[in-house]
Amino acid sequence: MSDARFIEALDIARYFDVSRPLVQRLIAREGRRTLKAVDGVSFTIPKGTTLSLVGESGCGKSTIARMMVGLYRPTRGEVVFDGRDLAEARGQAAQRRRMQMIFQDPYASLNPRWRVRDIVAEPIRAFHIARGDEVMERVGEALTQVGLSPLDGQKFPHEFSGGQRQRISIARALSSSPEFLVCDEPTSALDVSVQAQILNLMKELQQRLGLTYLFISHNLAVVRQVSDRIGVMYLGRIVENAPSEVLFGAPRHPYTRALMEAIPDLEMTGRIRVPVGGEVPSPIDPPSGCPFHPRCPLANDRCRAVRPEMLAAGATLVACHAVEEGREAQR
Amino acid sequence: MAAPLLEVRNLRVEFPTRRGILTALDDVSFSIEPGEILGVVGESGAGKSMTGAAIIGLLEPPGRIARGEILLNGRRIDALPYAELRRIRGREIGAIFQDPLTTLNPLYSVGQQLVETMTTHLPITPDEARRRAIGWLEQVGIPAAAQRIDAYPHEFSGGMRQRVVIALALCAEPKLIVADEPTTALDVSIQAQVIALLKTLARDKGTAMMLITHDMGVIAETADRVAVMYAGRIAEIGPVRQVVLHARHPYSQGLMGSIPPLDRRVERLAQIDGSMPRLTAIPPGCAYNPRCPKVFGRCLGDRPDLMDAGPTQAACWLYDNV
Amino acid sequence: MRRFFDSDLWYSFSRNPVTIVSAIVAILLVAGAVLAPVVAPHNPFDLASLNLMDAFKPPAWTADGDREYPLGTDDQGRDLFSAILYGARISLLVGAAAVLFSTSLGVVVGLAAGYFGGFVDSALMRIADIQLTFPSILVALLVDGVVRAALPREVHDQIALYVVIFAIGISNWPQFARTVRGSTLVERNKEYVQAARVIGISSPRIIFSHVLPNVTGPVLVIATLNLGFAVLAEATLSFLGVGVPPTQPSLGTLIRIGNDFLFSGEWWITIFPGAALVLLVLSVNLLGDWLRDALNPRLR
Amino acid sequence: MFSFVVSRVLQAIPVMLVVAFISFAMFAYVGDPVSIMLGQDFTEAQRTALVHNLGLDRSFLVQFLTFVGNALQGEFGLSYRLGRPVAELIAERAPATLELAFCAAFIAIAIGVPMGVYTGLYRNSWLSRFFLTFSLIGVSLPTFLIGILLILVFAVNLGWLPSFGRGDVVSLGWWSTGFATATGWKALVLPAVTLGLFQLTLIMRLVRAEMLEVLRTDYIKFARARGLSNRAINFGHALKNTLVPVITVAGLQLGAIIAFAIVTETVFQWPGMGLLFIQSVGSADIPVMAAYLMLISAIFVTINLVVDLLYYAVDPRLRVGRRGH
Repeated sequence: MSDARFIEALDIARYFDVSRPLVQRLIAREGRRTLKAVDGVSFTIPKGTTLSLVGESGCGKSTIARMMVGLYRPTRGEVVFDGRDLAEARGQAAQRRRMQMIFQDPYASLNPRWRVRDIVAEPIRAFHIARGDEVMERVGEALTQVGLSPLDGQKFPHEFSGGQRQRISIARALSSSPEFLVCDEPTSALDVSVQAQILNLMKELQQRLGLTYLFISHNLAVVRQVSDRIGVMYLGRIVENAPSEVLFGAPRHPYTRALMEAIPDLEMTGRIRVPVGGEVPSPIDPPSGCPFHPRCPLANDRCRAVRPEMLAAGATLVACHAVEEGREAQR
Repeated sequence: MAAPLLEVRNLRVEFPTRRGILTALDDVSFSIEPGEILGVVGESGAGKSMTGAAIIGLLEPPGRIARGEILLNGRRIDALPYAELRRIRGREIGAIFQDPLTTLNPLYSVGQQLVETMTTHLPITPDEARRRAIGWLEQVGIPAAAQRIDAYPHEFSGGMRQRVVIALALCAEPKLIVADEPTTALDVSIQAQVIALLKTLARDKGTAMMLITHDMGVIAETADRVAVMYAGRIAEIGPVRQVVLHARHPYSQGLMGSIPPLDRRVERLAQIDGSMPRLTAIPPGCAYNPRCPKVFGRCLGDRPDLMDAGPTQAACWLYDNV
Repeated sequence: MRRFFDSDLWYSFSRNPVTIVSAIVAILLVAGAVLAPVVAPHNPFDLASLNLMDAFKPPAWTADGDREYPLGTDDQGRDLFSAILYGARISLLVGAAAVLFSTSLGVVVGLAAGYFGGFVDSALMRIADIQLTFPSILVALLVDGVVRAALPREVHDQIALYVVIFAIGISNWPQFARTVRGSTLVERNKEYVQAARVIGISSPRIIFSHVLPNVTGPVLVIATLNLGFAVLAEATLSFLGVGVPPTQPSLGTLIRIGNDFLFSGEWWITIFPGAALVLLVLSVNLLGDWLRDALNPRLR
Repeated sequence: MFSFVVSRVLQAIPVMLVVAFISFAMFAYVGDPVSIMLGQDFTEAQRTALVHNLGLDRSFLVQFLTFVGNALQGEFGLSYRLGRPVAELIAERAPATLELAFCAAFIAIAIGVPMGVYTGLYRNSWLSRFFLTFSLIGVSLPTFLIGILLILVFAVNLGWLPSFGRGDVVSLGWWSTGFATATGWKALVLPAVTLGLFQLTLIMRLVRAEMLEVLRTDYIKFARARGLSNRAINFGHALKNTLVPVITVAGLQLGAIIAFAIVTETVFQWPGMGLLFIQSVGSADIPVMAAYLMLISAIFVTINLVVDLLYYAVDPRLRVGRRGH
């Protein structure tokens, strides 16, 4: 299978039933309520590259992360892992060990009752990668790889700082020698100086081991440092998908522009920022047409009525009527 | 120059624990002028929130002020009896907390909470307070304020609730606001709205603000001066432009360098190795010495005080020219 | 071992005189009960050694007391001190067995409901809710009453002890189930469990190696507090005459026997077993309270 | 509001049906009602007639529905032990139990809540420590022992109060009350205190725990930062938020009082339903047990409903639901 389509999401969607109990629904005469956390998302990640998904809370980026490693099954669509359907691949240990995940909260992602060496050894044992003394040897290697000492294996998670815990989490993920890593906001719970350490480590590991990353974040500046390609998400959909430098050089979708606009300017160039108004609507009943239209300065009747499709505009894929009609340049 | 609105002198906060006394804040001194916005930055555990809590007298027990003084308009407020301290809180110093979902009492409408705050501090009738409450809600940007005043907190979104919290902090017209991570719990686009609102209101009302956050971007945009904290001490303090663009203290330099830039991709971010020491294990001398790239003999034994380092003041022996 | 003495738990224990005293009292009472056949001066159930002439002897320190019987004797001439030791043995046996029963049932149900969620969860928790509506003492009485009605008297007397254990145990499992379910829900959504699921660890293994060790704290606290409760429940049932058979008197049975002589001035037959019961339950409750506070760091 | 009440009532129905089913199962399958009712000497014809009269030859579902129908009309058959209609027996005894439970609940709440609030607010005062010690002893003392001790002191040694019975009662229609006479009140004191004491300590500990929990919340900290008075914070904010969970548990505890009355009534020979029930358990009098179970659960379900409504009144978060947020 070609490396260019190592990981593929084909129109995946995930709905959650958030209805009230039947009795209350009947009395209040309301129907079932569905939360469309992810509603039709497609992307491809070539081998050895990083795709990032950015967006605000509730946009569905973490749900996608969980679907990509099989923690959730898609309600619709298909995830393809190296040419195989993901569900099928997850059925075989030999395929399963090729994918791993790193989580956001360094305090919740390590079992507080386990010693670090057992935490890191969990995948090694589960996949029977090594036996006997070899297990601890591999644990030591994994810990060294992330900048910790093999002796740290004897300790419990609470003896480490947040950044060190995140290193342990990465060591656990690496211990089964995976090829695909899903990173769900791996640095957003960390302080900036520690964030820099982890981001550098992740880039280093990618170069050394040829890893493929799906990187989830709400922080555009972080995403810019690690990504080859970036998908901007809003209310369960990707609204713009472009190579990193193209996206930052020429953002097309009004929401992408608003997000960039919202980030405070460290260089203090005196640029006047106009924050986007309004708030993210509830994904339980999203607006008609383009979900961004209530907050969009370019919205017209078509935006209110018709949901825009992803269309190519140069190297960028963007779902916006204004871009399609060439109205966005006026701004 | 006029007397500072708030002056903190040699503040030291301690926590007695079973393994001895922990010093959470040590020798913290700074001042805030009327109408000024002072940003306080630092990583978690640096003591920035604790400084704010000490000023409004809300240190979590068993924490206590062990040394130093806090002066508001030249009057000491760190050892006031409860009844007098209570009249300062809300009336002279307002507070904004991090999580708008938990700072409002869920069982009272936002109107009730506003009216209650105003009638406690201002000589006005409940009717007048209610009229003003609607005005405040309008000022903080709540649409249809007259109707929404009787709504309960859970009927507002997170961003709207933080606006209500801001109204509550400002409604008794304090001279100083202590804002502890007011935007951290919010989404990026809402953060920008709330920061813009805070800035405008502070400017319009002439309210000074102590803005505590770990987000350098927020500080760079909002503050006049900034204090960088590390391990319970102030590492550097000075005009915001100087500290952000030309930091003097090696820690501030490292901190600024590790912030990923939005406008370009760098191959490798500047990183500070290691992590901030726990309060139980602060090294002697300069607390930053184990991580400092410019460390030299004196840093290991002597603790530097804030000293002039060009336009800013830094607690670093590199600037000891005397 | 050194880690234990260095732990916060040991520290809070060693700093708390009330807890230390109650631990000592509890250990003494439990030891006395377990070792009753060895330490008791008499065997109160050895009918041959009973002499009605010895009946109603007051405690040894009163004017009519007899050194032979430190706490006096009951209506049949049994040594009260020995009877209390043997009675505490029954009380503790029933209490501990009942707690073990409700803990096992509650933990299994709670883990299953919390981890699998959905229909399993709603069904199990609905049952627990319905049962929680009924005070446990009533459930225990009903179970006992039904068994009593369903089985012939001789059979019932033979299995009475197990019936009481079952009745008290079954009346109490929902509390465990609800707590464990709550903790399980929290743990299940933590990222270390998700990490294990990504690896493909099976659900039973995740439940037992990841979730269970992290929910034991609250279970331990409830189990301790419930031991006190179960001993009280047994005493209450026995006092009402529907508990353990009179051939194996527990503390509750002794109090019930003594109650008949309260008005005629033989107060000791009630008061000493009562005091033993209260001491036992009080020390266990104090330990449970301390354990709860020590394991809940927010209260410190 | 309407939908809330209706859904709560609808939720109560399955509970009642389950209880009815348990009662019915006890009734129909535990022991052999026919041989119990016939006694030693009977003919096969008598037996068949009785089986037919009792409806035992009909299908299971019909029997169950008949049982439920009868229960709704308060018809539970004859007591095996006393040979009188169960409904009549219970109606005779109910006033005694309800008056006792009411007084005990009043004691438990009127004293327990303020004590809990006090110990929550002033954690380290000596009075709080005293209350806490008292409450620990309270939960460690079995109800029957409290009763025995009170009898020993106030009835046997001091002779101030009666040790058993209800005193003189006055009939108001089918209801007999002890509230109308001095002996009635005197007789009520010891049992009510006995029954209330355990619940009092539970409620006190619960209120204290909740109060401490609430005092730690951010909105209390924020209320302090707003400079509200201690009174407004403690009694306006903290107490109101404490009440929300307390209402639920206090409701359950009131139910427990009626059940624990069984013990108190035994100790004081109080002529209520509990005493009737315990005598029935001893002699396997299934119809009385079944009826008592149904009645108690009906009372519990009602209490739960009232609790839910109170909850609804106190907590605005339940009141919206449909405004689209």
